[in-house]
Amino acid sequence: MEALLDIQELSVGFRTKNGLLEAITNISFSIQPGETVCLVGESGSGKTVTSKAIMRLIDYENGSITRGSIVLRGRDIATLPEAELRQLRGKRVAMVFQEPMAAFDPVFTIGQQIVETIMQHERVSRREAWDRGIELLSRVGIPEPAIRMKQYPGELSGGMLQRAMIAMALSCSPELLIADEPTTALDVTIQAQILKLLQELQQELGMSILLITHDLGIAAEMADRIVVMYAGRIVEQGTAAELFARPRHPYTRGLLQSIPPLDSVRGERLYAIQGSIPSLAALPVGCLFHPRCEYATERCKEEAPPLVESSGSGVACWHEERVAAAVVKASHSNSIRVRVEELLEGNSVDAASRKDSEILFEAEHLHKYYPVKRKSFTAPRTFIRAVDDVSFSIRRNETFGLVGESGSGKSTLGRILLQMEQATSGKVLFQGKDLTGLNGPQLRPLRRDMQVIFQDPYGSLNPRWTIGDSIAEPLKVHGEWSANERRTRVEELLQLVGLDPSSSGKYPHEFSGGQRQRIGIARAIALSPSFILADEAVSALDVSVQAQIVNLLQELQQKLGLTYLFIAHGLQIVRHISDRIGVMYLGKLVEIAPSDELFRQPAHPYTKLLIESIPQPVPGQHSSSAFIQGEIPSPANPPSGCRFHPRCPFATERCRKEQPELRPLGEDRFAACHYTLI
Amino acid sequence: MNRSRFVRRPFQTSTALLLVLTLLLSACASNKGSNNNSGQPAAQQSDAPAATEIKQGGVLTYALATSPDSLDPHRSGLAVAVRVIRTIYDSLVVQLPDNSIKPWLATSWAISDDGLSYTFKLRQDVKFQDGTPFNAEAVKYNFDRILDPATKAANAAALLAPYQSSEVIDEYTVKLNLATPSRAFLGNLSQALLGIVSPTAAKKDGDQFGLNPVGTGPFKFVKWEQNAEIQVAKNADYNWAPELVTNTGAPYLDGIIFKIVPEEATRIGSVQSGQVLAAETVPPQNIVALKGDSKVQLLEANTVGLPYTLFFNQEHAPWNDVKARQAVQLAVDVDSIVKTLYLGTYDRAWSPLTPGTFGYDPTLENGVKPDLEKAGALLDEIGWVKGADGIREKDGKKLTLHYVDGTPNREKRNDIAVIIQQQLKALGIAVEVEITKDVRTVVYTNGDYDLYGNSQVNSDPNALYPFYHTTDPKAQKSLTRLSNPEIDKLLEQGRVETDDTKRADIYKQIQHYIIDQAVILPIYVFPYTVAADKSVQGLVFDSLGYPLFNGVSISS
Amino acid sequence: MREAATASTIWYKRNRAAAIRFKRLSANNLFLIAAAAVILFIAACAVVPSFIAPYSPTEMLTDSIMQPPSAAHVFGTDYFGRDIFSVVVYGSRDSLFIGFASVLVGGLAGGAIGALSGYAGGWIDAVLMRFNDILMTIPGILLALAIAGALGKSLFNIVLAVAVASIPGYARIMRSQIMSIKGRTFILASQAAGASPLHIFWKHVLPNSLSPLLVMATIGIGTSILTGSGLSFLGLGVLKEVPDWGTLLSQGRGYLTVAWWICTFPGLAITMFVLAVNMIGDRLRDRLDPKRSAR
Amino acid sequence: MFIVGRILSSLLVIAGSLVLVFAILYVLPGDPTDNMIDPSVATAEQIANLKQQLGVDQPFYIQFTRYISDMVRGDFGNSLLNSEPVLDKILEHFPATLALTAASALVSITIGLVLGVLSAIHRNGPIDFIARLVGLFGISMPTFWSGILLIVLFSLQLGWFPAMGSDGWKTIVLPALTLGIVGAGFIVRMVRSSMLDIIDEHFMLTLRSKGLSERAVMYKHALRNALIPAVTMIGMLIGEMLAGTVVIETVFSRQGIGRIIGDALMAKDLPVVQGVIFITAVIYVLVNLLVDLSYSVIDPRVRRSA
Repeated sequence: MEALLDIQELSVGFRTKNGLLEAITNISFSIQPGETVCLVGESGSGKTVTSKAIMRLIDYENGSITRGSIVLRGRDIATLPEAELRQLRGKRVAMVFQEPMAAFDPVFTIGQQIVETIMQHERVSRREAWDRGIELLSRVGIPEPAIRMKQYPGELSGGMLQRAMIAMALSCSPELLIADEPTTALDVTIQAQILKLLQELQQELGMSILLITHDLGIAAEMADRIVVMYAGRIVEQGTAAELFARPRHPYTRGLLQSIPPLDSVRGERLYAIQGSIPSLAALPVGCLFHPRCEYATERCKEEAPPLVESSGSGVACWHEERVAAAVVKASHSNSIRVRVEELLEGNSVDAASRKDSEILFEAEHLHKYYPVKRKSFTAPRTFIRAVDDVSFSIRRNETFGLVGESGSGKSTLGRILLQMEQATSGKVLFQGKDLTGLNGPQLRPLRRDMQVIFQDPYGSLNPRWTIGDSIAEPLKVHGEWSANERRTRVEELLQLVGLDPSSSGKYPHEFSGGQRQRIGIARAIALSPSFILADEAVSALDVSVQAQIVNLLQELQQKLGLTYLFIAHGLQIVRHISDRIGVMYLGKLVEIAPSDELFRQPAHPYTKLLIESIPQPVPGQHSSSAFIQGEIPSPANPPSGCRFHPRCPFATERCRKEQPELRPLGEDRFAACHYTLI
Repeated sequence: MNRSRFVRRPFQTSTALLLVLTLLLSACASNKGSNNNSGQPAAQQSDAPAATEIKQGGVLTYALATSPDSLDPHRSGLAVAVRVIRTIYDSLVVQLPDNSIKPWLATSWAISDDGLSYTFKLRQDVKFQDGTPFNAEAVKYNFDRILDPATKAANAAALLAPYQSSEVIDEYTVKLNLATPSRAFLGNLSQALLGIVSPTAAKKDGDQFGLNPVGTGPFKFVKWEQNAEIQVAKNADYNWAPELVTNTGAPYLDGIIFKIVPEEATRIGSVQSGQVLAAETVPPQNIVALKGDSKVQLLEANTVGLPYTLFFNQEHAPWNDVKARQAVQLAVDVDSIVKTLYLGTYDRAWSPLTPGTFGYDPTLENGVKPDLEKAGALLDEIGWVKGADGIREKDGKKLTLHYVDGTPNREKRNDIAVIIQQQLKALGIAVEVEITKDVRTVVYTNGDYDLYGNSQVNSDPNALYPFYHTTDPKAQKSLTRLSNPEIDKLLEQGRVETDDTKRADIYKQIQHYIIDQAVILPIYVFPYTVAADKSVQGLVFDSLGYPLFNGVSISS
Repeated sequence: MREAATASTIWYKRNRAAAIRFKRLSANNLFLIAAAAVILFIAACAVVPSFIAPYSPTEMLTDSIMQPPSAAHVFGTDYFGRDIFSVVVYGSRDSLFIGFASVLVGGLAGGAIGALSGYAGGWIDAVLMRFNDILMTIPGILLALAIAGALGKSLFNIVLAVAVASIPGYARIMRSQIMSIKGRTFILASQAAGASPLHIFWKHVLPNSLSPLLVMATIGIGTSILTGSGLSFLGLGVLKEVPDWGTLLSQGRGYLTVAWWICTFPGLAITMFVLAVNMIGDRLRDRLDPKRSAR
Repeated sequence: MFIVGRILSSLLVIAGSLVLVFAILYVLPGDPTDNMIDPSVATAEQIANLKQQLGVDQPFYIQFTRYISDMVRGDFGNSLLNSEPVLDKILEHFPATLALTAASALVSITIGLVLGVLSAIHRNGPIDFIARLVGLFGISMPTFWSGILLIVLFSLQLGWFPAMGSDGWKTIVLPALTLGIVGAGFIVRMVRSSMLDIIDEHFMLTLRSKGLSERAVMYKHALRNALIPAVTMIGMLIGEMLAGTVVIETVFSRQGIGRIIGDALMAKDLPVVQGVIFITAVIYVLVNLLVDLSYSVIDPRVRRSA
C-alpha cells in the first residue's frame, strides 16, 4: 500500500542570531492511510518542529527545510509554492494544538472560526457552513452545539475547546490529522475523553493520525507505530507492541523505565536517565545520546550511529543488541489491579508502622471562600468555595499526597496550611500550635520549619539574583548565620541536591529546568525544616528529569527526616512517593487512604475513575472501561448534595440531595460517599 | 504734536498735492530739530481718498494680536480692546495731533476759574445705536457708573480722577465737578476708555454689558466669537465724527471683522497671502521685509505719553548716587539696542515724554552719547573699582544691578534686558535679570528692583506726576522714588497751569532735570504699526495711536 | 555527491543568513548608533560647551545680525548678532537640565507613589490611585501652566511644573509593574522563606519593577523637553543670558519668514535629541522586555 | 453595579480635581486683578477696591464653598475678567475644540494604524524602519513649531488652507494634522508592539494551519486583536489632545477651550479655570468610561468578566 505521507531525509533549520540552527536532522518515516503514528520524545527533541514542517508552518518562524522531502500522496510539500500549500493546509492535512485556550483567536466565536475554515476550502454558503459547524460540534461530543457556535473561546472550558479544535480540524475531512500534544494541558479525566474521541473519529473517518506526545502511556494507547526522537533525530521506530516489549535504544528504554509503574515499591529509586537533553546549539559529537547513556562506549563518543531500518522499524544505536537483551525491569503486561494486589502484601506493614507516629500538621474544618464580584447591589453575594470544610492531618516523616483535577482546591489547601493564604475559617495546627491566629511577624520564625517547593522552577527564582543568593535568602532573613557560614551552607546544599557547588554565582537562566528545580529544593531545605510543601514540584518537568527530582526528594526525606505534602495531578508520581493520599474534588476531600490501598481498592467512585483514566504504557490495552463523563463544575456554584453526583455513574437521588460526610472506612481510610466501593 | 508716519502709502495722482504738503511738513519737523523719523503731523491728510470717488461698502478684516478682555470701555484694561472700543463708542471731546482739544459729542465747554467744574454743552442729534437718545442724563450716568464699585471699573476709574460728581443742568448741558483742578482732565475725557455707553443697554445687561456693547460710535457691535473674531457693522445714522477724521458721516465700510491672530508669523503672513486685509503690531523684522512687498503697505503711528523707560530705584544704593546712574546712562548704548532689536523701525526715546506729547523738549535729542570711559571714571570716582573678574567692587561688595521686567516679552523688552546685561558687563556691572509675571508684587509692592522698565500711553504730560513726584508716605511709592521739592513744585504747577506756553516750559524744565540727573533711561518710542493690503485706504490713527476706521475704504 | 551538494547549500544558506543579519545590523543599528552619537554629542555640548562652540553665546556681533548660515556662522546669527550654533551648544545645558531634572523629580515622586500604592494595596492604594486619577484628569500642560504661570519663570519652576505633570504616568506604570511582580512565584518563595514584607520589597519587588519605569523615564526626558518648550511658547520660558532650546525656538519663531535659520536650528536640536532619546528608549524597552528580547 | 460604581468614583475624581485646581490656584501667588488694572496708573486703594468687588480677597474656604454651592445649582459663575457666564463661554468654545480633538484623533488613528500594521508586518524590514521613524518624528517635534511650519507651507506659501479661524472644514485640516501626528506616533508604537505580541500568539499557527491567506491572518485576526490595547491608548490620547489644544488653538488662532483655559490660568480667572477643568475632567472620565465599555464590543473576554 502506498504511504499517505512519506518523509525522507528531512532536515529543518532556523535562522537565529547565531546563524542557522538545525532543529531536525535527516529524519525519515512514513504514515500509511488509516494509521496512527506517535512521535515521542522529551521537550527539545524536535517532534513539534517535525509536525510543523509537514505543514510548512516553520516558514513563519524563520525556519526552512534545508534538505529532504515530505511527500503527501505523490506531491512534495517541501517544494510547494505558498498558494498551493494553503489549499492543502486545513483541507488535506489538519492540525490540533497543545493548548486549546491559546489556539483559538479569542475575539471570534467558535462558529466564525469553523465557518472560516470551511469557506476557505469549499464553495458553500455561509449558512451551509454554519450548519456543518453545528454538526461537527455535535459529533465531537459538545452539548448544545448551536449555542456553542455563537460563543467565544474564552467561554468554553479547555476540554470543550479541544473538542471544538478537533471539530474544526475535521471540518474539511482531512486525510491526515496532526495532533501536537493534544491533551497535555488537560486534566487526566478530560485527556481520556479526548483520546477516546480521537480513536472513534479515526475509525469512523479512516484518516491517518500523527500524534505527538511526551507521554508513553498515551503512545501505547493510541499508536500503531511509534517514532522516538532525540535532539532532532530519530533514534528508534517500530510498531507499538514491538517497541514497548523490546526497546532497542537506550533512550527509549530509559524513558520507559522513568515512568513510575503503578506497582513500584515506595521509597525505591526510580530509574532516571541522567543529565538533560542537550541544547541544539551545543550538540555533542558522535551519538547525541552518549553523554546520558549507560551503554556508551568510545565509539559512541566519536561516531554517530545510523538509523538501521527494516520494514518500518529501526534503531540508531551501536549497542542495539546489548540494550535489547536487557529486560525492561518492570513488566507492564498485566492489568493494574492485579499487580497492585500482588505488591501490597509487602508494603502494608510499612504503612502500619507509620500510622501511630506523631501528627505534624492538622487541619480542622478549613474553609477558603473567595468573594465573587457582584453584578449588582441586589444580587446575592457569591463565593468561590476553593476549600470547603476540609479536615485531615499529616504525620511526621510521612509523605502525604494530594491529588485532584485542576480547580479542586488542592493548591489552595496547601497554601493555607503554610499560612501563605488566610483561611476564611477553620484551624491549622502545626506541631500542636494554632497558626491561624498569628500575624506576619509571629509567623516568620515558624517558617523555618515549613518550606515550599514550587511548580514553576523558572518563576520561583528571582531572575536578578544569583542562585547562591536565592538559596541563602532563608538563611539571611532568619539571621544567625555569618556570610561565611552562609557560603559554606550554600555549597553544602548545592552538593546535596546534586549541583556543582561552584555554580552558586550563576544566574537562574543559566540552568535547565531540572537544575532550577534542584535549586528550589536546596532553598527549601536550607533551614533544615521539618515540613516541605511540594506544590506540583515535578509537573512541569520532562519524564526523565521528573524521575531524577522524585529520587532526590525521596533521598532527602530519608537523610533529613522530612515530612512532605506532595501536591500533583500526575497520579503515578503521587502514588510512588506518598504514604497516604488525599483526593480532592471541588474543594472537598473525598477520600483519604494509604496510597497502595487507594490504588488497589478505591473507595470513592471519583478516585476509581481517576485511576482508570491514566493511560498505561501497555500497548493494545485500549481502555474501554468507563471513565469520568463531563467536566469539573465551577466552584462558585457547586452541585447540590454530593458534589460529584453529576459525573458519577452510581449516583442516586440521595446523592443529589444529601451531602456525604468524610467518614472512616476501616483502618486509616476515609471516604465521603454514600455508597463507597468497599 | 502727534507724528503719524506713513510708510509706502499708495500714491494716487489725486493725492499728489497732499503728498507734497506732507513732505514739506515733515521737512519742517526735521528742521525743528526732531529726529528724522518724525512723520507727518496731520492725520487729516490720511483721509485723502475723499478727493476721488470713494468706494463704498466692503468689509475690512483686521487681525489683532491678542484677544480683548471686554468691550465695556469702563472695565477694559487692555490696549487691544481699545482698538475695537474706539469703533463703537465716542467721547465727549477729541484731542488733535497738536494736542488741542476739540468738540465731539460735546459741542462746547466752559471751565470754572478754580478749574473744579466743567460745563459741557452736548450735541442734540446723537442717538445711541440702540435708539436711546444721547443727553446730559446719559453723560452723568456714564461717569457715575465708573465710580460705582459694582461696575468694577479699572483703568477708566484712574483716568477719570479727580472727577467727583455730575449735575444735569438741562437736557443737553451737564456740569462735571472735580475734587482738584486737573489740566489732564479734558485730554483724558478724549480717551476711548471714557467713551460714552448707552445707559439703557448698560442698565439692562449689567455685568454682561462688555459682551453686548452699545455706544454712539460709527460702528455698532454685531457679534463676538471669543478668541476668534469680533464683528462690527456700519452705523448708518452716524453723523457726528470729530475733527480728527474727514468723513464726518457714516463710515464707508459695511463693517469690520477683527480677527484675533496671536501668532506673529501668521498674522503678518496672512496679510501677505491675502487672508486678511490688515494686521496690527508688525514685528520690526517684518517691517523691514514688508518694505519689499509690492502688495502690502505699512502704516505706523507713534504713540504719545511716556516712552519705554527704565526707571532707577533711588532707594537702592548705589543708584541713589547720580554718578552711578550717569555711569549707566553713558554705558548703555541705546542706539545700538534700537538698531539691533528694532532694526531701526522704532524711534529712540530721549526724554521722559514721547515726541508727540504736549511739552516735549526736542532739545534733549542726541544729548547723551555712549562713553564707556567716562562711565568708568564716574564709577571709579565713587569707589567702585573693577575686581579680578571684571566686576566692580566696593567694600567687598560686587556692583550688581537687579533688572526686573515683566512677561510676556512685549516688544522685545526682555531682549533689551539681555543686551543691557551685556553692555553693562563691559562697564563692570553684574546685571541680574529677573523676568516675572507678578510685576505688581515684585516691583510695586516690594520694590525689589534696581531698574524696571515701563511705558504709558497718555494724552497729557501730567502722566509724569506719579513717576517723579514725591510720594505720600501712606501711598504706594513711585517707581523712581524721586523726591525733589523743586520738581514736585513744577509737577504741581503743570497740573493746573492754564497758559500753554508756560505749561510747556514747566515740563521742559522737568524733562531736563530728569535726563541730566539720569533718573531714568528712555529707550524707545512705541509705534503702533499696521500692515495692510494696498487696497485699504484711509486708515488714520488718533493721538494715542489707535486706528480710526471712519474714512477707510477698500478699493477693488 | 548529494551529500556535498547539501553541505554546500547549507553553507550558502548560512552565509545568506549572515548577510541578512549584517544588513539588518547596518540598517537598524546604524540609526541606533547615530542616535547614541547625537545624545553623546549633545551631552558633550552641555558639559563642555566651550570646547565645541566657536563663539561665546553672549557675544553680540551687532554688525552682523540675522546673517544666514555661512562658513563663519554655520547656523547663521540671530537678531542679537549671536552665533546661533554657539547659542544652541550652550543652550543644551538648560534644555538637558529641564529634561533630566524633571524626569528625576517626576519619576522619583511618581515611582514612589506607584510603588507604595501597588505594594501596600488596600486603602492606601485606593486613596493614592484616586489622587492619581485626579491628577490625570487635569491635563499635564495645564498643571504645568498653572504652576509655572504663578511661580514665575525660572528653570526650577519649569522643572517642577513638568515634573508634577508627569507624576501620574510614572505612578501608574510603577504600580502595575509592582503588582505584577508581587504576584510572581519568587515573591511567594521569599515569603515562604520567612522574609519580612520590607525585605521582599527592597530585595525582590523593587529591583524587578524598575525597568518599565526606566524606559518611561528615558522617553520622558524627551517629553519633558517638549513640554518645556510648549511652556516657552505659552510665554513661560526662562529668560537667561543663554536660553534653553525651547525658549530659543519660541523666541525665534516670529522670524521664520524673514530669517528661517533663527528658529530652525534650535527646533532641529530639540527634534534630533528627542528623536534620539526615543530611539534609545524603544530599544531599551525591547531589551528589558523579556518577551521582546528573544526577538 | 459596574456602571454605578464607575460613576460614583468618577464624581469623586471630578470633585477632587476641582478642589485641587482651586487650591493650587489659591495657594499660588497673584490674582485676577494683575491683568485688569495697571499699577502705574491706579492707586493701591483702587486695586484693593477692585479685589473686594471681585471677591478674590476672601479666604479659600469661603471662595470655594461659594463656588461649589453655586455649581451644584447649575451656576458655574461668571468670568472675573468680563463677567461672562462661564457656562456660556464653555458652550461657545466647546464645539470647536471637540471638532479639533475628533479630527486629530481621526488623523492619529488612521496614520497610526496604517503605519503600525505595516511596521509590524514588515518587522525589521525597511518599511518597518521608515514607519517607526515617521512615528518617532511625530512625537519628537514641538507642536507649536510643526504647526507654524505647516502654516507657512500650506497656508502662506501654497494657500491651500486658511491659517486661522475655526469655521469650516478647511480650517481644521492643518491643526488636526499637527496634533494628529503626535498621536499617530504613540499609536504606531502601540499598534506595532501589540501586533508583534499577537503575531507570536499560538492561534496564529492555528489560523495558518487552516490554510488562511496571510492577508486574512494579519488584517482579520491579528489586527482585530491588536486593536484592543490600542483602544486604551486612544482614551489616554483624547486627554493628551485636549491638553494639546492649549498650544494648537493659539498657533492656529482657533476658538476653543484650550485657548480660554490658557488665558484664564494666566489671568487667574478662577471661575473660568474651574469650569473648564470641570468639563475636561468630565470628558476625560466619559472617554475612559466609553473606552472601557467599547472593550466589551471588541473584546469578548471583557464582556464576560464585566
